Amino acid sequence: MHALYDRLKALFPLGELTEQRANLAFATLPVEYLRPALLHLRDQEGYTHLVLLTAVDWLEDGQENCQFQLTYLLNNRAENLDIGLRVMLPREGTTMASIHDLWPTAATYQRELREMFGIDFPDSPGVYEEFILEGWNDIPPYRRDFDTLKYANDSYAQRAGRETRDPETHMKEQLYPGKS
Amino acid sequence: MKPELLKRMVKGPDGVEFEVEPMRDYYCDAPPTVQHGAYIKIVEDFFNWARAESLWILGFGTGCGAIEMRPLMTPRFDAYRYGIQWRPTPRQANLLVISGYLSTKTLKRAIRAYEQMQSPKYVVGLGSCTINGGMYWDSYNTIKCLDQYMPVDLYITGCMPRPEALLAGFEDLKKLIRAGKAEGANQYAERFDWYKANQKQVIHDWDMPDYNW
Amino acid sequence: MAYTPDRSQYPARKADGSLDIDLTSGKFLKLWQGPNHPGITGNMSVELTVCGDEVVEGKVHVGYLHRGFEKLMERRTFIQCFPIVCRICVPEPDFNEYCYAAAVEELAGIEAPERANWIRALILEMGRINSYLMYLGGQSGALGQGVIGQWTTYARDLMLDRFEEMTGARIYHMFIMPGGVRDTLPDGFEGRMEETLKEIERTLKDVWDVMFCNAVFKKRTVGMGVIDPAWLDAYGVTGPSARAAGVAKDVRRDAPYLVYPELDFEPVIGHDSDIYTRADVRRRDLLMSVDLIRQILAKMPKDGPIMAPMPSMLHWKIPRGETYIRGECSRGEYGYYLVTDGSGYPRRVNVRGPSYTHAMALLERMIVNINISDVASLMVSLHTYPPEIER
Amino acid sequence: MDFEWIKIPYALLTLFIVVNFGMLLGAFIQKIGARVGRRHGIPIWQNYADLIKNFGLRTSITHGVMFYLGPVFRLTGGIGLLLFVPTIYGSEMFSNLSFSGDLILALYFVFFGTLGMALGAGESGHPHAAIGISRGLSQVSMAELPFALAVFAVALQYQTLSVTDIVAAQQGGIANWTLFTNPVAVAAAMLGFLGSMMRPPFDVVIAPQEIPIGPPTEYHSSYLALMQTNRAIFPIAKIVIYMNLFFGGAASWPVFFLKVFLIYMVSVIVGVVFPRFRVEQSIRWFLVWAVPLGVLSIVLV
Repeated sequence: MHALYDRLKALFPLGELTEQRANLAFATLPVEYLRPALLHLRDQEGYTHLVLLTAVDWLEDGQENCQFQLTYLLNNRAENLDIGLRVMLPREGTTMASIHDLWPTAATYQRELREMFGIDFPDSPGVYEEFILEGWNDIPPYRRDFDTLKYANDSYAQRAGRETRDPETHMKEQLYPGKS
Repeated sequence: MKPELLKRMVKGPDGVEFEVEPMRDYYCDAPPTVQHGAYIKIVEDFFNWARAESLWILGFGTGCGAIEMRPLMTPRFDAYRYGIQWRPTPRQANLLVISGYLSTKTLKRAIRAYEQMQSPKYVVGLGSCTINGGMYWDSYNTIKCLDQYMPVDLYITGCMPRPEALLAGFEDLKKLIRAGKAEGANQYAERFDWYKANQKQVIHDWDMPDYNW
Repeated sequence: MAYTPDRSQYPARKADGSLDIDLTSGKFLKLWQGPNHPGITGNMSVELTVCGDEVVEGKVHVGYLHRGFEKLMERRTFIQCFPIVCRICVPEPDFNEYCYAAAVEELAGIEAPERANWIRALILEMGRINSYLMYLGGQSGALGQGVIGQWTTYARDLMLDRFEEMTGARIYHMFIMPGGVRDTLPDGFEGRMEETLKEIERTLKDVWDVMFCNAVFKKRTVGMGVIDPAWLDAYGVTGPSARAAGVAKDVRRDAPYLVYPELDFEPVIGHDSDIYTRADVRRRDLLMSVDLIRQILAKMPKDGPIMAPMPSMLHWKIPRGETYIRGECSRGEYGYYLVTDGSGYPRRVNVRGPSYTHAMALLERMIVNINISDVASLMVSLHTYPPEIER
Repeated sequence: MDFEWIKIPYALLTLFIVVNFGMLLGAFIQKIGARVGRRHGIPIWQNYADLIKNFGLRTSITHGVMFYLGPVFRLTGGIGLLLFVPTIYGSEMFSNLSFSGDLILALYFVFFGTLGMALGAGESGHPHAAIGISRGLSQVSMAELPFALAVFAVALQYQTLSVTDIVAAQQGGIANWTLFTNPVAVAAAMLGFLGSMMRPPFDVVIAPQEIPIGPPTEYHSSYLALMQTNRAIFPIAKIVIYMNLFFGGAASWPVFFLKVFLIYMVSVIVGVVFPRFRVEQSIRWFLVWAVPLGVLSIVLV
């Protein structure tokens, strides 16, 4: 993994390598170097399999870090190595270059990201069609500031009689009754 | 609105120009009406017996409960013995089994399928997620109470209900039908405005694709 | 001398490359298959534009089963997530439990005891058999041969009995917990399992005679729906579909997990990459799973702990990190991408189901130029389960 | 020959027997199919319950006049076929309205129902129905071809167009049956029979996994009940023709029941284990296997 990192580091301004397992590592990359890095990995290093493309919302991380993280996870099957390239994007008005010409299947992921996170991929085919939701009228639901419970309570009629207990107090009452 | 949904003039293959208005639902202008049974009680009882003995389920697996429908129709449980059969089109089916949670997208199709079925028709809700949301009580995309949107004759609890529970549930439904108590279609017609208001509150996009049925 | 349609010229293409389809011309017909359609695998729909009997364009619509799991898990503690993950994929739920448990264990630095790993591998192989049996019934059912579905569902019911005595549930087992498994095997389980496996082998022999040797079945499937090996990486094809194209992609061999390094098996591969080969690869894979279960039961340690010591579930916080866990489920590579932020709740969970790539981009690509009659069979042969596309 | 009014109640009696036999036989056949799948299958009276239920539905939607006439035509085809063919040979009561040229009429009636369905299903406006009916017409035409050829061979062989005379010529021992006197024609006709029974491998017309369920997609309530009645009559009526032409007819009801059941079983045994052909595959199959046999049978005569 380190050998690959050193080779990549010579070409691209890669951030620090997070080694999760012997065969899985993550590294952050500036947005403009993503496409050449993916191409390099795919064509030169044998990382031909796009495992997944997804986003993480770091809303609570303070003002300067409040951004989206896009993860492009690539797999080299012959050597059993995975590398995840992370790209940080601002949360508002985000657009991102599409990679559907490298992996056609990425178009599906990008459709989902646009719908669920509001990250726009302007060149991706069919990206503006509704994918999973239909007639959605709120902020994209996978964003951290979307409150699903509040939305559910506002939109749907709940049947009376459902109780929600806090696990901790409930366990305390069950195990040590009488002691608060 | 998508351009193909706007009202416009089109030229047919035979050269005749005509106006189409896709957002208007051509087959659903009239609300359902209350349908009375036969005047003679014994005839109605006889029909009810036949209805109970011949439950045609619409083959619409709306949720995870659909996976237990297959064992239900195969050697171990063999629901055919009780006159329960699949029907692939809503026109011929008279029992809609809502097999689990309904996302709003599916709810729209399920309502359409329900309205296409012929009266008398029955609805069975499978699983706790149709009753009160079950596991998905805080989900933003599934409805919590099925009976707000269509008249439910019977709920079968469980997550997911076992085939034995389904068989028992269908037997109970048969009893209801034989007693003449399963009048969901009439209930739907009587409270049509209430049901429609509930549905409209949940489904924001009523643009239905040009469905085959 | 088969008729091969040439749709390269017709319908004409517009300047931007999309097809020039004028529905009012009367030459094309829009046909919706699903969600209320027996030929669709689960609750999804395919919008077909047909010209005559041939499909010129197909669009897959999903989202009918969306429950927002990835959002729901963000507001549940790590242990509260455990009972809901299995509901993501209905026919083979155990993979969700395993991937989630393994991801949490890795980030929390817990190691599951060895015996738990053996039991996990056993459950995963049992689930794989269930899923394949269901597939065989579906594949023949899509071609109108309903009787195979009856036989295989009967065999699947027997396997569900084994699940039931082991975990107490038929479909959603909730057995593989973070840290280990919930319980040991019941007494006499090996013997009953052996009977079930024998019955499954008998069923498969019948299936071979009636389905795979059937002239009509061959006629409908041989040479149909070929996945070009060049598409494998582009469309992220994994699992039996890739193996039928001659590439031995099998996570159990490529990136061994659980106890697979200690088991003796070779990935099953085929060469023709058509529907028949995909069905045959799955049938042989099923037989291999039967063999693997026998090996697991023979080599399994008979005693030892099944749960690692765990912190208090109520205050369980996992340090910041991210990981990806993959496994070979019956459809291909199944994986969980888990991100934690040091709190008691997952920051982000992403489920990578194999159907996600198979049923969307690949199916839309393959569905063009085939006969309406073959749409159902093609879709089943990709072995797609909609719930894992939209979660 | 004078027309006798008593023939009408007799014919209705035949119809009544055949409807009930068809309903029970249909359920019984389904039970046999279920046994292959290791099930018990539907109760034997299930078809009656379905029929009554469909008549008892309270609402129905019509799509136009032809939509209504479709099932009526189909039922007419079934009943007409039955009534113009002698059901029981030698019985005054159950020879029905047969006359000297009835073979041609019977051939026409076999096709009549499908044509009626084509009109009705076309009116329903459902694309699945339209696709199904175009498949149905092409396949039935192809299945009809070997049957028609075989019928001509038989007609040439016996030098008559009257079903009654053909049956009469086959009496007096099993060796006199067309099955043994002209086996090629029978083979061609039986292949055509497989094609017209709407069972696998030739059931692409109603294939539920592709075009659920083809022509009857939009039919419901009483319309469907009419079609169900026809489904009870029509196969029996068709088998009666086959029985009369090729298998020596039936001289009494028990023989009739037995022979109809056995001929029906031919299509069931083939159907229960086969998947279905695509429509162009089945047409090619008929052209390659059945039609040459039919031609050969005419040449041999």
